[in-house]
Amino acid sequence: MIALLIVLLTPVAGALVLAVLRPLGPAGWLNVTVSTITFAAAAWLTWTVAASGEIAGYSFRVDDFNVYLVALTAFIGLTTSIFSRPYMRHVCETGLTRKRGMRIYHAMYQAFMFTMLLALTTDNLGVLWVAVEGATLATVLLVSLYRTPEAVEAAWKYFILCGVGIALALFGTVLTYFAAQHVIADPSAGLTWSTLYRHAGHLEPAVMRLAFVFLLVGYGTKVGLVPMHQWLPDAHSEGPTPMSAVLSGLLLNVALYAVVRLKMLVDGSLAASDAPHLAGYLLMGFGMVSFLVASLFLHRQRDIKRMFSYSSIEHMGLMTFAFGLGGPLATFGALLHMLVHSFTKSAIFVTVGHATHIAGTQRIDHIRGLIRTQPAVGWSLLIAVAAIAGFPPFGVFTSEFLLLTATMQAQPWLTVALLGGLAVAFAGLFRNLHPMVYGAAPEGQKPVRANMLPVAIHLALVLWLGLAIPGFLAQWLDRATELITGSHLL
Amino acid sequence: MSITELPLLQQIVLVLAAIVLFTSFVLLAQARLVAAIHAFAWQGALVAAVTTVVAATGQTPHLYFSALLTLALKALLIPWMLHRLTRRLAIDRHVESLRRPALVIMAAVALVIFSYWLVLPIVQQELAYTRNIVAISLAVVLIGLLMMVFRQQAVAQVLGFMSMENGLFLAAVSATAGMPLVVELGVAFDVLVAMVLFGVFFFQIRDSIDSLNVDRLNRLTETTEEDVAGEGG
Amino acid sequence: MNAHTALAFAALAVLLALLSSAVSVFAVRTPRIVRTLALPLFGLAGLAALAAGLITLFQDGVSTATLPLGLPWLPSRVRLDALSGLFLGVIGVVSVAVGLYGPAYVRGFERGRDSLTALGGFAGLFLAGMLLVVLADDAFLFMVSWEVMSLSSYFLVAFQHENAANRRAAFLYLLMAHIGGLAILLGYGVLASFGGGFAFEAMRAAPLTSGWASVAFVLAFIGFGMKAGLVPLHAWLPEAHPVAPSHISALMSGVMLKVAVYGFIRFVFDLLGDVQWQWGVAVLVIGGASALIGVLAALLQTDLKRLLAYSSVENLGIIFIGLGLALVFLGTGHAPLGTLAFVAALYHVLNHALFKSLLFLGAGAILHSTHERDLEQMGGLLRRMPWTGLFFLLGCISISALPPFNGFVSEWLTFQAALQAWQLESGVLRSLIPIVSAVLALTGALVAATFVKVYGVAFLGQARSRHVRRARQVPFGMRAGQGWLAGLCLLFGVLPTAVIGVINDVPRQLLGAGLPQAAAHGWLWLTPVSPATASYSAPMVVMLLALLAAAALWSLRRGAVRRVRRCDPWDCGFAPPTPRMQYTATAFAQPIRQVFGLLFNIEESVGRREDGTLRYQLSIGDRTWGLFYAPVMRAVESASRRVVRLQSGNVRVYLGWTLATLVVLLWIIS
Amino acid sequence: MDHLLTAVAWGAALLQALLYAALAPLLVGWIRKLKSRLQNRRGAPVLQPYRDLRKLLLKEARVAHTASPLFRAAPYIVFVATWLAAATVPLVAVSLPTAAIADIIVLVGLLALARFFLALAGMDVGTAFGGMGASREMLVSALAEPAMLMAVFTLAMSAHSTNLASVIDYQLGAFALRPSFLFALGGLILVALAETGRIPVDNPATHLELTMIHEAMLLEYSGRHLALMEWAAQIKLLLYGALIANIFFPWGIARSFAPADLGIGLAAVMLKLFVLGAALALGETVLAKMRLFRAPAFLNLALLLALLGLLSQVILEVGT
Repeated sequence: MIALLIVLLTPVAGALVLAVLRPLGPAGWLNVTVSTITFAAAAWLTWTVAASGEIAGYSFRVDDFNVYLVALTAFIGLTTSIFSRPYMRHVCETGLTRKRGMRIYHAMYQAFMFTMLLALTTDNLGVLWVAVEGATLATVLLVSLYRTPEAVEAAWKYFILCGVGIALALFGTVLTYFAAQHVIADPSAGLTWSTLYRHAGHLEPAVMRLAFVFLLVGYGTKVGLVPMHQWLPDAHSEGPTPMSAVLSGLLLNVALYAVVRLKMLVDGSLAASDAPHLAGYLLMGFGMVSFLVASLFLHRQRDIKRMFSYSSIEHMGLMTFAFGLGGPLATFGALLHMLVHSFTKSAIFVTVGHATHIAGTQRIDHIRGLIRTQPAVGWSLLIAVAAIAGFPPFGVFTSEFLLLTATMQAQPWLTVALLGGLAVAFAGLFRNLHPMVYGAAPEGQKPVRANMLPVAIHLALVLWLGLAIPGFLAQWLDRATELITGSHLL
Repeated sequence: MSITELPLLQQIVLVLAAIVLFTSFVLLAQARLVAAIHAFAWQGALVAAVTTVVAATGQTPHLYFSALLTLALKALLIPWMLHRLTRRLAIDRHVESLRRPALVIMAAVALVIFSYWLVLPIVQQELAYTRNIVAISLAVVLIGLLMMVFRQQAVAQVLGFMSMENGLFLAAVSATAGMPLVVELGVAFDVLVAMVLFGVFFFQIRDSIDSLNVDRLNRLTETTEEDVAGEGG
Repeated sequence: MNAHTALAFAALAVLLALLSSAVSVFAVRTPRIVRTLALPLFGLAGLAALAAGLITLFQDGVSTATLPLGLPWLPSRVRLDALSGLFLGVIGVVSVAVGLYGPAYVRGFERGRDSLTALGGFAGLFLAGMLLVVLADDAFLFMVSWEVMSLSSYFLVAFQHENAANRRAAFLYLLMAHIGGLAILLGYGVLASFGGGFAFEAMRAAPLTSGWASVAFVLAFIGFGMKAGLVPLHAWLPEAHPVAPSHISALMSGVMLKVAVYGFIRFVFDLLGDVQWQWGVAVLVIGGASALIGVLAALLQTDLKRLLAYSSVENLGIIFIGLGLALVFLGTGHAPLGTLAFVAALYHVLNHALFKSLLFLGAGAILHSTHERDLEQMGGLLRRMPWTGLFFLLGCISISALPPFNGFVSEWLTFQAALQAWQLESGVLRSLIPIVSAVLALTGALVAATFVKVYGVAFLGQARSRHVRRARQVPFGMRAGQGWLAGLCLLFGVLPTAVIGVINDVPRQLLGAGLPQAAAHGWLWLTPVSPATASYSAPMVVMLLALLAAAALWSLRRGAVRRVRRCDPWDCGFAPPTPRMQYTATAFAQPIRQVFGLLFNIEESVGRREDGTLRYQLSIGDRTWGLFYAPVMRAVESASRRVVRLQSGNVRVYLGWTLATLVVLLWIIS
Repeated sequence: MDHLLTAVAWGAALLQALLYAALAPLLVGWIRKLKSRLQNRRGAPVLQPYRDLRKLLLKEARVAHTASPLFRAAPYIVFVATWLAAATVPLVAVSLPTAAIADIIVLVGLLALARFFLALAGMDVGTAFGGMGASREMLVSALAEPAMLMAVFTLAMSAHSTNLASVIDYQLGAFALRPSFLFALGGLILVALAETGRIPVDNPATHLELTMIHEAMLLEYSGRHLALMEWAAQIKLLLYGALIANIFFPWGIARSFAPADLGIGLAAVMLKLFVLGAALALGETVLAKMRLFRAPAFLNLALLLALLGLLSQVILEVGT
């Protein structure tokens, strides 16, 4: 419990301090420190949970499923903060933003971390909603940090679309509460997920179906499911790169986490009804559509960060599909994919940040010959993209392998669509990547001071997961799988 | 069931809910911005009223508090902020009439029927009137969304957004006798922050495209080859 | 000397390969290290692999082990049986040659701007990947190492990425490798979902309906065929192989394609189990098409390495003809004949690995000393680089399937297998197979023409350009690498019975029977079916050739006539011939281009340069591109063009989408 | 196998090989003589080829400056390969060890080896004509080889053997009038014409630069090198003659090494070759050489005949 409190309170304190801290240098360091403490606490929390089962109380609930995401979130938050310190200083030097902007940036960074962790650890659907909405509010200012017309536009679209989506999610929550009222005596517990899950069988199917549609559309907007995804590329491409990294690496995961939790409820309530797998089918449909559409989007990209945000949509679609497919194998694969995708994608965004600084632009057709200009950046971009494209020996391949296997057992004919989508996405990524990394360097491109440590760590982890899944992680993911699907894989 | 069998207070709730629905039609059709803001304020007040009535019927005292909260926030604070903004943005004389209003209104009506049709299968409730309230609030939410789709003016879009929130409140209080207090506070806080941020954005948008017409925010797109939108950095 | 020593050697090979790629990291500081340490380690790895393969083949045991890798419920297992052993040997032989050849060759790159780290590092990974593919005993490890192989070879293709051709080739290669890999994965998936598990044992036990078996076969054929460069999936091969550094091209053409063949054999003959003759027909047809189109395309090329790449397509076609025959015979229940065809295919696998690597190394030697890949610029190299010339000649003879060299033996065996078609019941097959063998014959003759052109234009005659005239001998290491392979070519040609005796373990373990009668009449006589049917005694042919030649020399080089006077060429008494008057490679191919033109889209144009001299332009396009590739690309393009309309940029439209989605979903659920 | 490896057998094989070398010029001389007679010329005596060979062998050899070692090695390889190929074709007697060493596919391979070096030698000096000859030779062979193999396969499919001895035994054993053999014979004759450079594909008598194929490759040769090349060509002609004669009309060939049988065999084969030569001479007088690009049509006809032979074997003679 104490660990949990530290995990939650450190970012809050950090946010408050950073909001008032004027000098820039210390702020960056403080940001790193706070993230480090958070990560340490998260590690402690993880250890506690792994040792002595789930922690519950004060409308918080940390079980194997979300503690794994807590650890992931804290870790990505740490590495990204390490990357963002020199990066944002460089941004400041280029004059894209002022001191005040930097204060907002640091404060909001921690605030965002807080909302993420809150959303993950809370047991109350209402608080979950509040936290996710809070995440939107915390990041929307970051998107418009640079004040360029594009940035403002992106922020507005982000704000409006996610606001609406979230509002719909709230309606879904209200409906859930409405259904719960007649099942659960104590109204104050009517939004407590664990209680609801216990009584899921008695929740009225008709209401829960309605509720789930609203929740799916609402949180799905945040996940970036097609056709509610339009905010995502804009926000990713216009915000500062560290923010893109955490958005892609964390926010989408958390939103998907919410969807999965609610799916568990709805499955419980619909189990007896005529369409027991409704939620699963909806998820599969959304996932498949998002996956295919996004992979097609990859072919017509002019902006490097937009391209990778579409690849995020593609992978979220894949995970959504897998969770919808259900079954231990698919769920295990989806959890693993969440992990490796976050690692790889945030590594990619970090590298892309350096690349854009080298070239001075995000336009793909102006970024050339990275390997010549700065081999470290060029090679890591190349390898990271190979990893995200699902090439062994990287972890993404492992998870995609599991997903394909599961699909082949459940819905053989969908496998073809998946493989086609993978091939198309791969072609889209590499046809844009090739001219950027290879070839002669255009004059005027100079190497920048780049901190490739986070990238190295992330890629190393992904490589490790690709070669062999360590036993404890396998056990852990398996417990999470059991939590979600109710059956073991190992 | 016929309305005559209901106790008076619930009849009142139904009446108020009907008027809320009406106000959101007004919001949808209202051309003048300031008038729309007024309509929104009235809607907020009505929701607050519904809350009070429900509080009076049931044994949920904290609803009084949330009624107060709603009144303060939705009927007074936010409209006031919108007023100030419109004045400072010098658009308080702004008039924006819908294209093909008849069609839009028809769509809204269709949405109302649709939402009623949706809640029909809900049978478990001993009192069917809550179900109908849900239908009403669902309709309010959908109409709010519809308004955001059809209004090009940023402030108008915000109004639509807020009226969606009203619909949510209505559902929360009338159908479920209020959410847990933590949640209500959180929601209220979020709405407030959102409103502040909207204010900030109005100015940012005006600075960037010196207009508040959201249709002009179309740089970020993949569609056309020649435009080089989306290259910030 | 039990089975586990073999496995130990294999492990040693993998470790050495990884080590060689690890040490290349230091090449960032000191490029020399690739030459002095990484490539020797590479050669040692090859040696270890060769040892492992030979040990396995000589005492045909099966040994397995489990690695600390893989999925929690599917620990990666490796298995070393005769088939793996054979291919380990193939990989090893060529790697040894590369280890000898590479150091001197990469010296040329040390002054270049491309980092040798990539070259050495990915070469090591490439080798390790291939070794692991051959060793893998479960689909997961197989796929991982398979894709490691593809990915690292892709980086090697993109090594000199400053010229656009390499980039384009690398992209095309990686894309098709990826698609092929997905097809293979799907094929394994079919087996796994029936056999319940991705371990190969489970797959062997999989109770497949014939329909699903055919599905799996088709998937595997597409996947492995794409890697093996079978027509029409060969488009990447002639692009990718030439642009890689030559010792890598040797590995890719000589070994990687064989790994694809290994995958096919493992999948179809081992995992899939009972085969159907219809598959054999498909393989026969595709193999024949590849052989013919490959050799014709090769004949029309003027870029030496590109020509060799196309001839790889042709040779893989021959291998698959053999495999197709094997499938047909096995599918119709003629096990001994199936074994014969199978052995023929394996023999050709060995041979092609040898002579194609040899030829690529030779091309590399030419490139090294003249910086020239274009035949039209070469000429007279035999007198400037005699050793390379000699080894290249041996390679040309071997690949042209001329006795007494190794290429001939495998083609002879294939013919023998085809000629047993009379034993088949179905008349259709009985008439189809001889037609395929006629295609094989035509291919053989065209190959001879191709390599007469190559050798005659490159090594004979007079130099056609100044830098070629300045060519000189390549260092000893490079010559040693070629000599090793050339010697083996001759050896495999002269002692077929011994080689078959070694290969025999593979069919014995895989199909349950070897070729008992092949060497029944002593090592002198190769009698695949029976002495009455056909017999070939390579040693005696060599011996008699040598004897007769000696006799002729002895009888003619005596007395006054021994003297040979040097003089100008006569050339029917025309003006003294200049290098420009020689037949060019294009001119050499012209008659055949006329005859077989319609298989390609050929554009000829004769114009005048500024100075009034005639200029002749010729472009030879591959028809398969327009038939198979362009439509797919167009489809994807137009689909994405349609899809991006979603991102119209108007927020109200986006909200409209949300509303619409919501309404539709609500509609659906109620 | 081993019953073949007796000293007697080897002796017979050696004799036969020498017989090939000895008889080859005679056949050519006979054909030339007959041709000139048919063209109302007196013509050179039948033994003229021997004289030419002797003359060439005694002359000194000239080699161009630009020639490489391969140029001087080629004649020996060509001659030896052709000779060995010939030695594997039963001329007088079957069941010779040489026939077991190499079956008919090896025979084709050896001829291909000879051709390979012939073409290389043509390109070696670096003159225009050499390259031209090599290019055309390879085209012709590329089209002729499959036709030949198809024809051979037709026999092999019926005889269930690619061993010439076994094929001939089979013929002698169970002779029947097979459509497949007729087609194969036609195909093989056309191939033989093309491969030995006779009219209508090539003209051995011409040195008209633009029409020659085989001669173009020999342009730079002189002295003993030229002699070997010419001799090899003559042996090749005899080889094809013997092949056609003994496979399709096997009567009289010796099946044992008894002197009487051998005598009969020799007489028989002489007679057959005599007739074949006459036929060839006649054909060459009435036909004209065709343009190079008509040659493919000619050879495709050969291929077609061989293919028809094969198909009729499959369709009409099932079970044989």
